[in-house]
Amino acid sequence: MTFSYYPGCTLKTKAKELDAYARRSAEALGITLAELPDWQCCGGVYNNTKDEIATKLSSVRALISAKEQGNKLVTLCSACHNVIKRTKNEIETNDDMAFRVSNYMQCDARKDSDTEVVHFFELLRDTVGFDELKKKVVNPLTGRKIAAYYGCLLLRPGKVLQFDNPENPKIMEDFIRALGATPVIYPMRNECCGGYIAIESSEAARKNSAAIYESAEGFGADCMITACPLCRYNLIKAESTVPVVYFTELLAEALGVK
Amino acid sequence: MSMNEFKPKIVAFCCNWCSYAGADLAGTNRLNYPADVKIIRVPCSCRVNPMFILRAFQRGADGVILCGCHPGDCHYTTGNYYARRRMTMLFSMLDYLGIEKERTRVEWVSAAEGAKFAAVMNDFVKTVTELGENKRLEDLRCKK
Amino acid sequence: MQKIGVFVCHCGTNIAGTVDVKAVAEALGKEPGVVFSTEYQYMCSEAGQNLIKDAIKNYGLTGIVVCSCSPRMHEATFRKTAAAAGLNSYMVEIANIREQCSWIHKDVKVATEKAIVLGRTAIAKVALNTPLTASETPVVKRALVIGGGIAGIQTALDIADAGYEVDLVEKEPTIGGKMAQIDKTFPTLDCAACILTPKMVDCAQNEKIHIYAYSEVESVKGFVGNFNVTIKKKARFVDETKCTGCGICTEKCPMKKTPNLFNLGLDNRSAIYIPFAQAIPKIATIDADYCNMLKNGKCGVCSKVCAAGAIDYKQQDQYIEQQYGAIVVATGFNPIKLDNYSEFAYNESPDVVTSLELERLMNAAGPNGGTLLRPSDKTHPHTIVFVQCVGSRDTTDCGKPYCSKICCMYTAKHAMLIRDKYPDTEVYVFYMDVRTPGKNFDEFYRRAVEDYGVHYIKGMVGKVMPQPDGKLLVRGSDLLTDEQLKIEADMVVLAAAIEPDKTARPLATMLTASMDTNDFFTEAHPKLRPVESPTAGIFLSGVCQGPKDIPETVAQASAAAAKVIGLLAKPALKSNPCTAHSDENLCNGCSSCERVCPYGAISYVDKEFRMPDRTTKVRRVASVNPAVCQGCGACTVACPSGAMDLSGFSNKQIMAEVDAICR
Amino acid sequence: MLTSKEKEQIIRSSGADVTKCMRCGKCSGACPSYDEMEYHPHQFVYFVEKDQIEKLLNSPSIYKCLGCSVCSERCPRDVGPSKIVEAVLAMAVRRQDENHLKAENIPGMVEDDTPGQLLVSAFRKYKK
Repeated sequence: MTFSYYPGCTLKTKAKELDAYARRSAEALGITLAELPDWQCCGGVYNNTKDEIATKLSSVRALISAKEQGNKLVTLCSACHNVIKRTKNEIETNDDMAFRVSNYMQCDARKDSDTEVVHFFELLRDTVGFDELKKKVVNPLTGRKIAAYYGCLLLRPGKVLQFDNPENPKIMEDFIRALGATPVIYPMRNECCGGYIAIESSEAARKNSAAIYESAEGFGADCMITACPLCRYNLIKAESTVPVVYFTELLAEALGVK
Repeated sequence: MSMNEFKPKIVAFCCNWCSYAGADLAGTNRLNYPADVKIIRVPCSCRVNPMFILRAFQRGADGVILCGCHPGDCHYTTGNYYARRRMTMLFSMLDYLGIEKERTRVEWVSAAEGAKFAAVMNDFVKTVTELGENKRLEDLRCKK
Repeated sequence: MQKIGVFVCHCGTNIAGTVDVKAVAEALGKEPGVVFSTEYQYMCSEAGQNLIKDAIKNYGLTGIVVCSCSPRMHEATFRKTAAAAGLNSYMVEIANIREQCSWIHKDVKVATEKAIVLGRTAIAKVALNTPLTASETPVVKRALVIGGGIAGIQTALDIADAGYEVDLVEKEPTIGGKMAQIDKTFPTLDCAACILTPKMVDCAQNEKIHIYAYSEVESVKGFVGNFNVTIKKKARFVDETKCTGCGICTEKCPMKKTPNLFNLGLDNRSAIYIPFAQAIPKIATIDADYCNMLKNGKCGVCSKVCAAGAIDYKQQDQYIEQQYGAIVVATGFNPIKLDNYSEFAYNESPDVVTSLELERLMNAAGPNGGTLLRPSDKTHPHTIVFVQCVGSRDTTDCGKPYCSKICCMYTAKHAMLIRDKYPDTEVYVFYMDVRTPGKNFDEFYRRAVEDYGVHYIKGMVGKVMPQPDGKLLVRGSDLLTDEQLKIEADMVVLAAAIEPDKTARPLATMLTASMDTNDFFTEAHPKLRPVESPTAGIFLSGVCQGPKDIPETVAQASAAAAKVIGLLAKPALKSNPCTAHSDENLCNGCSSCERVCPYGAISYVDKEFRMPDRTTKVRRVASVNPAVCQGCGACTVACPSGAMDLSGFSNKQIMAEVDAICR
Repeated sequence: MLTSKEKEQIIRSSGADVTKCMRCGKCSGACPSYDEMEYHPHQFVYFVEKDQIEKLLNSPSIYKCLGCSVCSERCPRDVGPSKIVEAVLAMAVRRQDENHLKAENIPGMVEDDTPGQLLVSAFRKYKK
C-alpha cells in the first residue's frame, strides 16, 4: 500500500531519526512511503486567523501534490500534521479562504486539495491495525514502562483534527501495548511543552516541560515517546530525567529494524 | 389626499392564538396601520386553504397576507409548518401565473408582538400600494 | 331563511369616538338576511345583553352579529346571552370594530367604512353558521402516574386523597426516586429519608393507590378521559404475594460482587437484593445479569433459604391493561454522564465524584455508614474542591445549554455539611454565578460563606490532575484576584448537569406529548398552564418538565394532581364543537388527513355504502374523533377531495368572509 | 455604541463570537502560560467585547500564548479565546513598523540542537 509522505523540514535536519525509523518500520509493515516531490515547509505553527493566506499556501501545495499522486498524505511531525490538516479544514469551511487560495494558486482549491491527511499513528491504527502490528513485533518491549506524550498539536482542536479524544486519548497507549510495553497514564500527557516561546522565553518553556516529565516520572515511566521534534527539544532542554525518544524509534526497535 | 388615490384591498388571515391576539395588542397600544387591511380569524394558519387566497384574488383583492405563530410556537404544535410549506408552493404558482410575489406574504407574529403586527401591515400595504391594482386573476363572472 | 340581528356597541367613546355607530347600524341593517339592527352604549352590560335577548325572542333571530371589542374579550359573554334566549350559542359572530378599527384609525370616515366592511363580513359568516353542540365523552375515574419519585408520589397521594383510584408505575424495584438517595435537603437540612419515607409508606397503605414497581408503560392508546394503557411488569423472579422482605436471601446469596446501583456503584451488593431498608414495596428482586442460577442454572441458594417459598426462577414479564381518565408524567432526571469531561479526571480517579455520589458517601445508609471517606483509600479528606456547572450552560456538543438550577444550592449544602462535621477540612467552591432564587435560599448560601468559612471562588477549574501520591492537583482561575490557583485536593466533587430520564422520549412518543430539544416535556402554556401538556389529559409533574428542586417539584406535583382531580370530577367531558368532520361520500381513503393530524384524532374505518345500482360496497373512510380533535384545520387543507371540513370555520364560511371583504 | 475598526477586524479574523462568553474563566483555569501573561485568556475575550483592543495590542501577553488551543478546546460556549489571542497577535504583527522578532537577532538565539520547526514557528508568529 502506498501513501504520499510529507516529512517536513525538521525531519531532514535535527530530527532525522524520526524520519529514518519511520521509513524502515513502514517497509517492515509493507507500506510504501512515497515522499512528495519538491515539498516545502508546511508553514510553521498554524496561524489561526481566518484572513491569513500566505502561511497556508505551502500546505495547499502539499495537499495538491498528494492529490496528483492519488494517495492519502501521511505526516509524522505533529506540527506539520496540525498545520496541513487545519489548512485543509479552513479551505473546506471558509468560503473566502477557498476563493482567495483558488485565485492565488490558479486552481479549484476545494477540489484540488481534497486529500485525506493521516498521521503515522492513524495509519498504524486504521490501516495496519494494532492487532496486526502486535503480530509483526519481533522484539517485544516487555517490561518497559512508557509514557506517551501527546502534546497539543496532534489533539487540538479536537473537532478539526479528529485524532482522538483530546482530553482522554488512547491511540498512543494502544500503540505502546501493541509493542509489548506497558503504557503509563499521567495527567500531563496532553499539556503543552512550551512550544515556540522557547525561542525567547526559554525559562517559561522549561517550566512547562519540567511539569510534564515530572508527572510522567511520578507515575513510573522509564521512557517517554513523542511525535514532535519541538516537544522533544523542549523536554530535553528542561533536563528531563526521563529519556525522550521518537515513537518511530521504539517501533523500529520492536519490529527489529532499528 | 386626492379622491382617486388607489386604496388596495387587503385580506389578512390571522391565527386565533398568536397573530389575531397580536393584532388586538396593536389596537390596545393604539398602533396605527391602514384601514385597507381586513382580518379574517382562523383557528390556525394551517386552516388557510390555498383556495381561499385564490378566491380573494378572483374577487379583486390586491394583496393577501397570512400570519401565524412563530415556528415552534404553534398552538397546535406543527400547524404553522404546514402553512409555510403550502404557501411556498402556492406563492410560486401565483408567481408563475403572473401575480407578483410581493402581493402575498407569510409572517410570524406572536401575541406579544403588537408593534410587529402594525409594522408588518404598514410595510405590506405600502408594497401592495406601489404595485397598484391587481386584475390578473379577477373573475368577471363573480362581479354582478 | 335566516333572520339576523346586528348589535353595534359604542363601548362608551372607545368605539363611538371614531366610528359613526348609527351609520354602521343603519348600513348593516340593509344587508341581506338582517331583520334587526341597533346600537347601544355598552352591549356587554346587563341592559345591553337584555336588549339582545329581547331582540332574539321578539324577532325570532336565527343568528346575531355583535360589532364590539375583540372576540377574545366578550365572545363567551355573548354566546351565553344567546343561549339564555334560546339561540344556539354558536350562532353568534363578533365583528371586532374596537381593537381592529376604532383604536387604530383616527379618521371617522375611514373607520366607519371599515367597521361596515367588518360587520358585513361577520354577517356573511353568521348566515352560514350551523348550530353546534359540544359532544360529551365519559371520563374513566382513574389516573395513571408514571414515575415513582417524589413528584409521582405527591401527585398520587393528592389524587387518591380526593377519592380517585391511582396507579403508580415505577421502573425501579422501589419507589422513592432520586430523593431516596439524597442525604439532607436544602435549605432546612432535614434528612431526606425522614421526610420521604413516610410518604412512601402512605402510598403503600393508601387503598386508592396501586403501586406497579419494577414496571414500565408499554403502550398508550385512546384520548383524554379514556386512555387505554398496557403496563409491563418486569419479572423480579420473586413472587410479590409471598415475599415478606425479611432479607435472608440477600444475606445468603453468594454473588456479593454485584455493583450496588442504589449507591451508584460505590459499593457492592448481592445478586438478589432489596435496594434499601425502607424500600416500598419491600420485596426482593433478582438481578438477572449477576444471578448464577439464572445465568448458568447453578446455585439456588435463595430458593433454599426462603421460608416463604417466594423465589420463582421461571417468572415471566406480565402485561396489564388498564383504562385511565388522565395520565401524569413524572419521569424525573439523571445526572449526565461525564465521559466527555476528562479534564476533570472523573474516569481516571475514584476521588473525583459527582454530587449525587457524594450524597451517598455522606449518607448514614451509604457505603461508608455516613463517614465521609475518600473512595480510593478510605482516608479522611482534608481539602475538597467543588466544581459547579459541569455540563450545565454548556453549548458545545457534550453539555446542556440550560442551567440545571439545583446545583448551586446542593453544593452550598454539601460544603456546609462538610465544614460542620469536619471543621479541619478546607472546602473550595469554584462558581460562575451563584444562583439562589428561592425562599431562604440566598440566606442559606451566605451562611455557608459567613458562618462555615467555605471558600467561594469566582472562576472555573481548567484541569484536575491526579498526582502520584494520590492527591488531586486542581488548576483553576480566580477571576477576582486575577490568579491561576493550584490547589492540592483530596477529593473533587463535580456538580454534573441534570438531564431528563432516557425513558422520557419514547414515552412522549407514546403519549403524543411534545418535548423540547433537551427532551423536557413542554407545557401547554409556559406561564399560565405550566402543569399541563398541550395534549389533553396528559399532565406534567417534576423535573420531566424542566429542572426543579424538591419544594418546586412537590408544588408542581400537587398542581398536576389538582388538574387531574378537576378532570376526573367531571361526569363527562364537553369538547370544543369546532372540530373537523369528513363527508364520507367524498372521502377517498387516502390517509392525507391522518398524516397531518398532530393529535392522532383521525382514524380510518371500513364502511358499507349503498351504490346507485343498489349494491353495497365497503370503502375505507376517514373518521374524526371529536373528543380528540382540537380544531386546527390542518386536515381540511390536506384533504385532496374536499371531504374534510371544520365546523365553525367551514370552507364556505371563510369564502363568504373573503367575498364580503372584497365586495 | 460604535464598534471600532480594530474590534471589527479582530472579530473577522478570529471568527470568534465574544458575546457568547459567559465569563466562567475555564480558559484561564486551563491556560499553561497563565503566569507568564499580563492579560489572561478570559480578559482577551472580555476586552475585545468591550472594545479595548489597544490594551491587548500593547501587552507582551500576546507573545506569551503557546498556541496550544487548550482554552478553546475546554470552552463550554465555543468562544475560542485562543483564536482571539491569535487575531490580536496578527494585528500587532501586521501594524508594527518593526517586527517583534528580527532576523538579525536569530543567530544569538540558536543553539546547535535548535530544531528548524522552532525557528519557523516563532518567525511565523512574530514577524510580518
